[in-house]
Amino acid sequence: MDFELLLGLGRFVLATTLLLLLTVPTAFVVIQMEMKIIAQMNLRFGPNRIGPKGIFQSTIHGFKVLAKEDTVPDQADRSTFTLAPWMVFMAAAMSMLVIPFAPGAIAADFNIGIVYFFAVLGLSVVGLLVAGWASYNKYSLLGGLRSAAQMVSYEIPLTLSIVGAVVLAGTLSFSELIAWQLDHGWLLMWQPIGLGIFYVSSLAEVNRTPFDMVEADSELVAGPFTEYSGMRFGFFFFAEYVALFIMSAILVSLFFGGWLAPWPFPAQLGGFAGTLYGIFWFFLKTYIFVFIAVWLRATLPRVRVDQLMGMAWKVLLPLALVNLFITAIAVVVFDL
Amino acid sequence: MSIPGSGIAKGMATTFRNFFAPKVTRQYPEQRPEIPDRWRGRLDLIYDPFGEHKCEVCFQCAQVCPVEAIDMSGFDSEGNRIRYGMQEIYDERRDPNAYRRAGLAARPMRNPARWDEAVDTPWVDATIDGYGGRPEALVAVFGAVQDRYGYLPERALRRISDRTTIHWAQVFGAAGLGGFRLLPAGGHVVTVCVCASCRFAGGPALLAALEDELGILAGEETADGAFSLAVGTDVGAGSISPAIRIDTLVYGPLDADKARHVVHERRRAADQATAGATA
Amino acid sequence: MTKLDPETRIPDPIELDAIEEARLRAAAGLAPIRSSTPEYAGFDQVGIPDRPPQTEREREVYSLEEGEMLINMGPQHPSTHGVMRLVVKVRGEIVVDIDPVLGYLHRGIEKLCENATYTTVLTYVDPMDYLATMHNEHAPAIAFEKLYGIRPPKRAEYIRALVVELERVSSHGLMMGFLALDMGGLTPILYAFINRDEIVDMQSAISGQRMLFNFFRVGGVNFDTNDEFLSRLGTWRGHVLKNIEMNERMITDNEIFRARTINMGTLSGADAISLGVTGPNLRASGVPFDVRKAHPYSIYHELEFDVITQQSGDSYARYLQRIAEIKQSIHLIDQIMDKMPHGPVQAQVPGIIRPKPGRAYAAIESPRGLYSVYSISDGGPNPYRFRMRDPSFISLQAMPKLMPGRLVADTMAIMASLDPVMGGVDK
Amino acid sequence: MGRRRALSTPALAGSLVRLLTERFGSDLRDLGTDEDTVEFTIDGARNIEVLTALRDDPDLDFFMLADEAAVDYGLDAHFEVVYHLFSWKHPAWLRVRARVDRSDPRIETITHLWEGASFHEREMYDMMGIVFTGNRDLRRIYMSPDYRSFPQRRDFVLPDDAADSPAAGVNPLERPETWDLSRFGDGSR
Repeated sequence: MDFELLLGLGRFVLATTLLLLLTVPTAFVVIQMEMKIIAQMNLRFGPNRIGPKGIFQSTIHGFKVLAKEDTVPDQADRSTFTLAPWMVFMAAAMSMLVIPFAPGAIAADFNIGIVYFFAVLGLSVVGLLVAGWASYNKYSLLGGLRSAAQMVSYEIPLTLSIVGAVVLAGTLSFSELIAWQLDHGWLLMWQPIGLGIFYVSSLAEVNRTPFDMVEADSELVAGPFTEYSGMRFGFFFFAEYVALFIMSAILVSLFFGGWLAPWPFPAQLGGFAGTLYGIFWFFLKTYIFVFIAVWLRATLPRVRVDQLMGMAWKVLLPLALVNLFITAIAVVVFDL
Repeated sequence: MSIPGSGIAKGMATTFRNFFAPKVTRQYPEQRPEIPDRWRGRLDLIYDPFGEHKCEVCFQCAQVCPVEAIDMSGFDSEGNRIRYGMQEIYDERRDPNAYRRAGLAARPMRNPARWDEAVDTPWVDATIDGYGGRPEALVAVFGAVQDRYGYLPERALRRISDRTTIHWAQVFGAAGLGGFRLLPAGGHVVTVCVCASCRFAGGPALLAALEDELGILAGEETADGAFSLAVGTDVGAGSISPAIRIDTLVYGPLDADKARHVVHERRRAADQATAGATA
Repeated sequence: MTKLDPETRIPDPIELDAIEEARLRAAAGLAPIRSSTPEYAGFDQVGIPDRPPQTEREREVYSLEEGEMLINMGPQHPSTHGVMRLVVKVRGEIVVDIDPVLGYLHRGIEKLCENATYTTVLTYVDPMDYLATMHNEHAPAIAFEKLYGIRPPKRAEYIRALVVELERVSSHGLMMGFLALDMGGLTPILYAFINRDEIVDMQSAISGQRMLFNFFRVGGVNFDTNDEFLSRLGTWRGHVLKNIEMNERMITDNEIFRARTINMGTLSGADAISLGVTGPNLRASGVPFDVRKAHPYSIYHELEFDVITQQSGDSYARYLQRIAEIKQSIHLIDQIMDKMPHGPVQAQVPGIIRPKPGRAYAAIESPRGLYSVYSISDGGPNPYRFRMRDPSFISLQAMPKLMPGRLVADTMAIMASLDPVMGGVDK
Repeated sequence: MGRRRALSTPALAGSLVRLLTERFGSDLRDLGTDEDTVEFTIDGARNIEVLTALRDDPDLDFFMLADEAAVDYGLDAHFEVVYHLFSWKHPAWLRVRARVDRSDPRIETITHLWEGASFHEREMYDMMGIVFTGNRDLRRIYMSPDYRSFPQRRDFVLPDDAADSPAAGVNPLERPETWDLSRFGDGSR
């Protein structure tokens, strides 16, 4: 067998394993951030008992979820009910493959990474819909249908908002996009409207407040997750927070220069140190956006489902099209 | 509203400022709340220096509880199990039900005699009315009833409660406090007080003397049934300790000889009465 | 007991109960309970009562057309404000009809009070509207004083008004939080509880309890003010407006909040009067009816205040009305503290009160509206009839009026803007 | 503090009393004034007529139904449905007591006058067993739909297990039949 192929395969398996392993601590960190930051903003202390400053609270929650009884409703569709959490979790985990953590630290540097990312992320809606349908519960069903409507609607402005960036950079690969940003400055400055649309849509895409229609605890109890318990619920929960991390990471890669350091620092270094340097800046920027998402959750009420859909179709989509139009004209006129 | 988004920005600013603001949560076990002086929420059950419960099952707390939340049971000075509360909660309700569910015939009450005792209701009514039917006369009415029946039949107590509109709980509680008997018993009951002050003042010596005098131990009855000896903490005569009580009369302060004398006198009076009756 | 064939397996206790129940129902001539066997299973039938409709209205709510389904919101639901069930008939996400089902918290307080002495009645009414406990005691106290023919001392009246207005501030403050919480805002409720906790501490300093105060007596109040209470009141007064303002910054101008409340659940003044809606909800619809002004009780005729009203009658107006009333109540508290006379706090009243036979009606303005007590005495130690009219019970009737055509998401938002408390609704 | 200090209201209520006598004349029975209440008794059958007049008459203008309650005056007496009304024009609550026969407890609903009476009437039906003819929604509101008793009637005794034990109704407060109410009787009901 070809040694090159074997090496590539081995590298792929290793990277996938590492990423799968990475999802769990990522979820723990994001959940811990959510608990602690919202508490602080509510003038509470938040978890502060388990571990120093309570940092192991979310870990303990993870183990608690493992130990809980796993129930399946009497009349639920057992096979799909069991499958749904996996679908959602795998959608989140698979999209981690293309995240450019640092130079040389990308699991799979596809030349169509951006397309792959949006294709895979869209899979989670199938899981949510199936979960809602299989639970034999009206709240779940309504939640599942809401999630389908919401995520399908928001994928359109979400995708269109970065077409401008793609047209500018002329590539669909994350690493090449970052390389373009190294030369021309962060896309933040080139595509401010695109950034705005992308941020709003990405919040809706990962069901974060103020767009958390799917769970909507004061209306639909817990949406599609109502009947889930134990580790199955844990998978949904993890997937949700991993998705938040991923969305922030993609936002950073697309508009905030990915692993590139901001101005006073050298943008990137070479060699192994350069990888660590890139990872540091990447994670710093990503977690800033996670913080902002949590901050939004602590502040805002939820919009209503019709307002949410109206916003997608009446505001964001036309805006994204205008943005694309302007970008295209600019590219042609100024020959960027 | 001027600029769209300004309202959201205001909220965001507030939460961000509060992110760094001092927190208001009380860290409970380390940081105790300030309990107001008038706090009414604390219940204490305290032991006396002898390790005995200070609670004497007087039911006063249960009586004053406006929502009748307190059910309590214990033993009265004569060792009878007494209980305060909604009666059906315990025996009367639970037991027959439990039997019925098990498919058995419902058992009779544990102590049916107490409910079947004959009471001369018109006489009780007349007695109450004779005292004006007023709450202050409760003890006097009890005395009259005990004189007639030798103890306070429950039927009579209920009649008193109905007639005077004093709450049943209060009537029952008052009956349990003094030297009144709630069960029929033979002869005179001699109660030696063993409360804290009487113990210091020599209550145990009195008890020993009386045991010797009557020839019985505490809790027993003499062979002729004229006397029974008991210990109790409800004599309520701290100022004249050590004290004993014969039926409802309290004697004190006594030493061993005086106690013997009192009991002897009482026995002589009883004998004389018997002799007079036979003559 | 049902005879069991010894050949068959021994059924488990739950099954035995079902057999017994079926037998009893058959004997009573009732329809058998629907089993959960698959031929009955179907989304559409869950929630429909297993008996023929009793009234016209019930038939209307529970008969479904093509494409409609029933959702049970409650009795266990994250945001029903207690144990209440709303049967919501929806077509997709659009609410077609709504039927409040009550009684999950029914404790028979009226019946209990008829068996309690006049003094102990004041403890039974505490857990009615548990966010306005002082108000619950106020109306019976006034009614019994009318029956017995006494007046509490002046200072007692002022202390009553003081604690009652404090309670109003805490209750309205919580409403701001609950309204935001039912729309998914996590934070305002916690800011509201900071304010409430201070008030509760204050009230426990004066009455000795945090929630069920048992503070009012027939002919006065239990305790006079003490230093602890006054110092807490002073501290609280110093920063309460800042606290309320902090919560307002979170909610009032928020675009999402406004989009979800303006023109939502609009109730016209005439409708509100007809439906018996009172209190801030009625005033938000533009009707200046406030019992404190319309029919002054206690010492409200000595205080200066105006009846605040809003015009639009929607959820947002109800919210603004609450904030305006909080500020008004704080203003009233200032006046009360200025004018508070010295003197006793309790009139001479015997332990067991036996008023002369008669009737008395006392109405007060609770944070949810007109709360009234109608008490009849037959000369005995307990009221012959004790009737309470709770405002949130009546306000709930507006729900079937407000909801049709709105979305499921609005159900809770509109209900929270009416601010019912289930302890009062179910008595 | 002194006993029953007269309020200023009865003086003001005088005009209301005059108005009522003018309008209804002999229909009113037991017209009386209290500290801050004017009350009269009517026949149950006439409630719609009287309440409509009270609501729609521009001089009376009792636009708000403050309360609607039922009272049971005992086995050998009658029910009473009590309406409390409010008007801006008169500084007194108006209490209208409508008598309902206990053997046939029926009275017209007032939900067409005030929609909000619906819950009051459902509660009265549930607790007292008074039937409001014309109410579209006369269901039980607090008790479960299969409940068969009317708990706030005076003759209601808890069907408790204790009732068949020798200790039936241990708490005398729960046994109305043991009450000796004769000494309270003074013709008030």
